[in-house]
Amino acid sequence: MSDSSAAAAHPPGLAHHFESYEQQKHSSFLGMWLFLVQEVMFFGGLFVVYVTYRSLYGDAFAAGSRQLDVMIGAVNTTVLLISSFTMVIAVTAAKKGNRKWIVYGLLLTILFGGIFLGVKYFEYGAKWQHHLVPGPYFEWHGEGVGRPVEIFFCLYFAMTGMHALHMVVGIGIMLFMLRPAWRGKWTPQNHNFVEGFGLYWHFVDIVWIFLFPFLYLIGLATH
Amino acid sequence: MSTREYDVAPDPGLPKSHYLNAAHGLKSWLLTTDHKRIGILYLLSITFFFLLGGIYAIAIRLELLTPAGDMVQPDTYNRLFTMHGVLMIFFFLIPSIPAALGNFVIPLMIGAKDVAFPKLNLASWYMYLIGASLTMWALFHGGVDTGWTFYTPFSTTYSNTYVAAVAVGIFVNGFSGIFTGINFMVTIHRMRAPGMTWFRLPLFIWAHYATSLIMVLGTPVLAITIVLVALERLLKFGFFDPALGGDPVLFQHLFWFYSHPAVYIMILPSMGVISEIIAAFARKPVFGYKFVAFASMGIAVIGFIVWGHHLFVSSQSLYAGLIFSILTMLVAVPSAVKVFNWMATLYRGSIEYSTPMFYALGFIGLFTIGGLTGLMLATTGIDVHVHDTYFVVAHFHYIMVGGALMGYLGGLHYWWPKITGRMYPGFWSHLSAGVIFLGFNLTFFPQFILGYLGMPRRYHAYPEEFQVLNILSTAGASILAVGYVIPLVYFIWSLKYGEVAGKNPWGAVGLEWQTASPPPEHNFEEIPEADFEPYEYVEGPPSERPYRYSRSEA
Amino acid sequence: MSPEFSLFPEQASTIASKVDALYFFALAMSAFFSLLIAVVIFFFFIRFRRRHAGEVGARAHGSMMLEVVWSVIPLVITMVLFVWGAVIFIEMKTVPEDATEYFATAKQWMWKFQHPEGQREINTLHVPLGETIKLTMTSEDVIHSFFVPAFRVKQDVVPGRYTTVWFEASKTGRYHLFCTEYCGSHHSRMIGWVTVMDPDDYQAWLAGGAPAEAPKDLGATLFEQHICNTCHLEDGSGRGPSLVGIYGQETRFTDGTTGIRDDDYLRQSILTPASQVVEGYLQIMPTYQGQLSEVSLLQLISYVKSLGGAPGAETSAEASAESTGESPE
Amino acid sequence: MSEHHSLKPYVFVLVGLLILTWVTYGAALWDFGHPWSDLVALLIAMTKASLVVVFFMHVKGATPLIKMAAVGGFFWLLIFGAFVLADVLTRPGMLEFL
Ligand code: HEA
Ligand code: HEA
Ligand code: HEC
Ligand code: CUA
Ligand SMILES: [Cu+2]
Repeated sequence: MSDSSAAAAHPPGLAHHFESYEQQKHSSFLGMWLFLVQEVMFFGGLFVVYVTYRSLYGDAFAAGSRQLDVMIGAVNTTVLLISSFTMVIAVTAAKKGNRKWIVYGLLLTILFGGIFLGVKYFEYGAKWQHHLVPGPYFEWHGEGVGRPVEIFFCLYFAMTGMHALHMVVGIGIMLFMLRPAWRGKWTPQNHNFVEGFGLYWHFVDIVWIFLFPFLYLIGLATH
Repeated sequence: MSTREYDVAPDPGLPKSHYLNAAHGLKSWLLTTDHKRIGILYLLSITFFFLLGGIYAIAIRLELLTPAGDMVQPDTYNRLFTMHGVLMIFFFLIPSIPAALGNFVIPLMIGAKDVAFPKLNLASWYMYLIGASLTMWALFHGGVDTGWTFYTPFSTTYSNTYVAAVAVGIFVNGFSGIFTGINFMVTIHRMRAPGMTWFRLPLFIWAHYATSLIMVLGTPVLAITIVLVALERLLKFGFFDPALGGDPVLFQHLFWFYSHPAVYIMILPSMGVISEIIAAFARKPVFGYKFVAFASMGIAVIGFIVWGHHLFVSSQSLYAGLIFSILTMLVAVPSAVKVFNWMATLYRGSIEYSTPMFYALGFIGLFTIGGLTGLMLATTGIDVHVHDTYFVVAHFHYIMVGGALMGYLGGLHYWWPKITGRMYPGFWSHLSAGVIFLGFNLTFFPQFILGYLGMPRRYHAYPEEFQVLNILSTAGASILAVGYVIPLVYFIWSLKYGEVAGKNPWGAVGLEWQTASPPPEHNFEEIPEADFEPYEYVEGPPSERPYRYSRSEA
Repeated sequence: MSPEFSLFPEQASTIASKVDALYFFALAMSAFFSLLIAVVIFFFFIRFRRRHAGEVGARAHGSMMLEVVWSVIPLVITMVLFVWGAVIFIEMKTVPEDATEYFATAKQWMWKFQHPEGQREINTLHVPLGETIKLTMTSEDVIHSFFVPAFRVKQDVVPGRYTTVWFEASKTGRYHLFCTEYCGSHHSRMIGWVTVMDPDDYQAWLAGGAPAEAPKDLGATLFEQHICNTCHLEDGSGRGPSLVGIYGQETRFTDGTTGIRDDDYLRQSILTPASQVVEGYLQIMPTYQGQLSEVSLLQLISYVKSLGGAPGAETSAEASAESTGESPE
Repeated sequence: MSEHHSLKPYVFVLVGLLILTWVTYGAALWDFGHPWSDLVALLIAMTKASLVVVFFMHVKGATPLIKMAAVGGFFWLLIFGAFVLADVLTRPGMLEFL
């Protein structure tokens, strides 16, 4: 984040156009939060589509939902929540300037994120085998008609896919963070990047907190 | 005629070192993080797309000269108006004022060295470029024929043009807007110079704050909607095609949730420009400053909950139609507040006849007509008849060309001396403003009549009884084209031959006028302090006018 | 044949003059404000031009009173527009009970109409003067829009659902019919005519056409062909519910929700029966998706409607029932 | 932002989140009827999300501006959804679902 040209008069880690660490910190947090607001609306579009079709095709969505394995979903939710916690470890360590624990925190988060994605990978594979991937391969033999159930799976893949994509990006960024973290780039004065990234990771977690009941649980009570 | 008689102490020449000559070479431009240079990059890009979109418009008008569809094939015509709309909206008007002029002057106006995230700013231009390239790629392969609104299931199932490529192009370009919006909001919150309180901000800044809000809250919805369209098109995911179980009207909700607020992305910055120009050339604080400022915010907020007025006849429920109608009406109030406050600002002003001022007056008149006809469209009982006719086409060109584009040109003429350090010729600029005004009205006024007569839009051929009015419209468009070419020429001319402008050729109040023209690389020699109220014009001969706020000049 | 150049569209329906009255009001209001603003600006522009170089404007910062005035006036005017517009809009969207039902299916790039008496037409529609006509419309492909400028009515025609539009022609003549929702290559050729005839001429025209069966009778045939009658017995003793008298009535589904049996519901019941299963029945009805054309569907539905139901529902059935001597209900 | 960097409060939050995950699972087994089951699930999800936002994302103790941003996004989404549903649920034959 340093700008070489104007760095002369400026303390390290403070970009040339900022007057103080304080200003830089507030700016980067506000920027990050606005980015997350943007993300809320982005996923929000999907949620609105979901809510619309859920109100149009209630039974079919329940039927589609029953095709998902609730246990896997619940375990994965747990894994993801734990990864949020390990992210907190990294951020707290960054505040203290404890570079060892920043790295451990990140590694743990990568680990749990990876487990989550691994499980998702097998879930997707199973859907493929059962012909539940929308499109020409889709086949529906359960109760209800195929079309609305297919829409459920369209949404299932769009929503979880978009979520997984965000996790892949997040894990990628964390891998890049390991080296600077180990080298002690982030200090108690300046660790905006770690904290900002933490916000991102927690946001991705929040998305899943909604996806889990919407996709996995809605069919449990009926039948 | 020189309009600058009061500029008593003309600078001997351009400042020795400024942002344009601070570094040289193509790389220094392509990798710049200087908001002023990025503004220039945007300026060049949007000008290109405006001309391209304009050429499409000319082709449309030529085809419509005769009732028979005799100039181009129907499919070609459909691509013409689609590409015209897509280029003009997404690649010209939405980025026009914010990304080009806003980028340049916002940090100057609030006394900052740069925007909060300079690299993000550059990234936004590259996003724009990538998006534009994808669209151009589709264009070279024949373009798209869905209309700029991409209604499903036509766009997802029936069109056999490069819908997905343009969709991805608009998707990527959307992030350019989001980045700009985030950048502006943080900049305005966090980068203000000492003393620059919220109610000392120029109204241009307020307008951009409101605009950025829309960009951040609205654009992502368009992005995800486009992803769904692409998924449906490429993988047969049935989100919107009824044959796949989807709901086509849902697409319209999602699309207009962004695209209606987007029209305020186009007009609010223009309104900001108008406030600046009117204050500067009437030498008077903007009347009802706070009301004008809050009107911007009001328009942005209310503007988000009126999108259903595009769906009155779409089979949206009657109940929803009525809700959207009444909410749409409410937007008229803050808009009216602005117009009336501008008029009150002129009252007892000291009005200078200058090119930016002519554009500003043109804006007020044409925006009013566009806005009032917008109200007719918002009136459900009338909209049923005129929906998707030329009445709508006339409405939005009045606002977008007569309003937003005039505001953009006004702003360009207003800040051109700041951007380049040079003036443009007075005579030619007055002339072109007049030609544009006349040509514009001749082009689009007949379309109101056509629309009420019932001529549907997006028609390649039309019944004969509509021809007379169409001829008028085409004639107007050719005058309009001439009007747009004139500034193109004299702006380029002025880069080399224009009179040196000096710091503050208009004698305007505002931090951006307190630094050299063109400004130095880091905007100000020393951090300015804003210890003055907005638009504080003080009596006195210009040479000894006590600009209390300008430390360096005092 | 082609109408003369004019600046104002003909009024040929009962609603047209109401729309025009509102339009003129809005127009006058707009013209007033546009002119007012233009004149005032011009006046200020001349009156307050700069007299000498150092001059500045008066230091007026605002006036609460003025702000209130020029907020309230537009608010009031727009509310008048809203209410007046809404009254007309609601009238346009509420089909009168005595309307005769015609059918329209749109496809790229043509209009297909069917009269209650069975006549079919393409791109032209003949209607009798003074009768309230309800068009039930659907599309076979993309969205189209039914627009007759002289009637001031317009309604999108959406695939996968039924939309309706109604009008009562008030003047005989031939009026343009346009498709106003962009629908692909020949959108601009998807135009036709609505011919309004004196009722007597209309009868003569009907008689002159090829004898045709009414949609509901065609529907009755389809009902047998597609073995609907094996499950849906009139007395309700079959595996499916009786369809007699159900139209427009409320029903409960197995998931506890309820719904009104309107056209869209019937269509959904036939195409995707499992999406809403009627309480007390098993989900055994097969889907007819892909087996019935939009036209056949309309006929089946009009047959089901002819079996009676909520008041106002079977109007078209009643009208035609008289001629066949069959009594609804 | 609070200056004592103890992990203890975060452990409590994590435990709370995990408990709520299984609570929502349990609640889903129970049929509250339409649309209540959905609303219960939504309510629990919102509680969980708030926990994450308030504690993990440090909105507790953040500037008012950040608080507004945090709430604003979700609020705007709510408006979006509400107005789309204003159409979908009031189409003929739909109101009965309410
Ligand atoms: C910059 C762009 C822009 C702006 C600012 C607006 C502003 C408005 N628009 Fe427009 N509109 C478009 C661009 C824009 N529009 C486009 C592109 C389309 C077509 C899209 C497509 O289908 O392709 C469209 C379509 C459109 C429709 C749908 C028409 C249809 O398809 O059937 C409607 C309907 O309500 C509408 C209404 C309005 C209203 C009420 C405003 C209001 O904001 C206007 C408010 C302003 C004023 C009211 C004037 C100022 C007030 C006074 C001078 C005071 C006097 C006032 C009173 C006494 C009331 N617009
Ligand atoms: C910012 C937005 C914007 C702008 C500026 C314009 C500008 C113009 N528009 Fe556009 N228009 C739209 C946005 C815009 N339009 C949209 C959104 C649609 C709807 C699309 C859809 O239905 O999907 C539309 C549709 C539309 C139609 C309706 C088509 C149809 O429905 O069938 C028409 C018809 O007259 C039209 C005309 C014009 C004209 C004459 C101009 C003129 O103002 C243009 C003037 C500019 C020029 C003439 C360029 C001048 C320069 C040159 C000529 C350069 C010469 C070249 C070189 C030297 C290389 N437009
Ligand atoms: C195999 C038996 C079977 C056949 C064949 C069948 N149906 Fe049905 N139908 C049912 C059953 C059972 C129900 C109630 C459960 C449900 O709603 O799915 C039903 C429900 C309906 C309903 C909704 C009734 C209500 O009370 O709301 C309609 C309308 C309908 N069918 C029309 C038809 C038509 C038209 C056909 C032929 C094209 C047809 N059905 C063929 C068994 C059948
Ligand atoms: Cu059919 Cu346009
Ligand atoms: Cu709009």
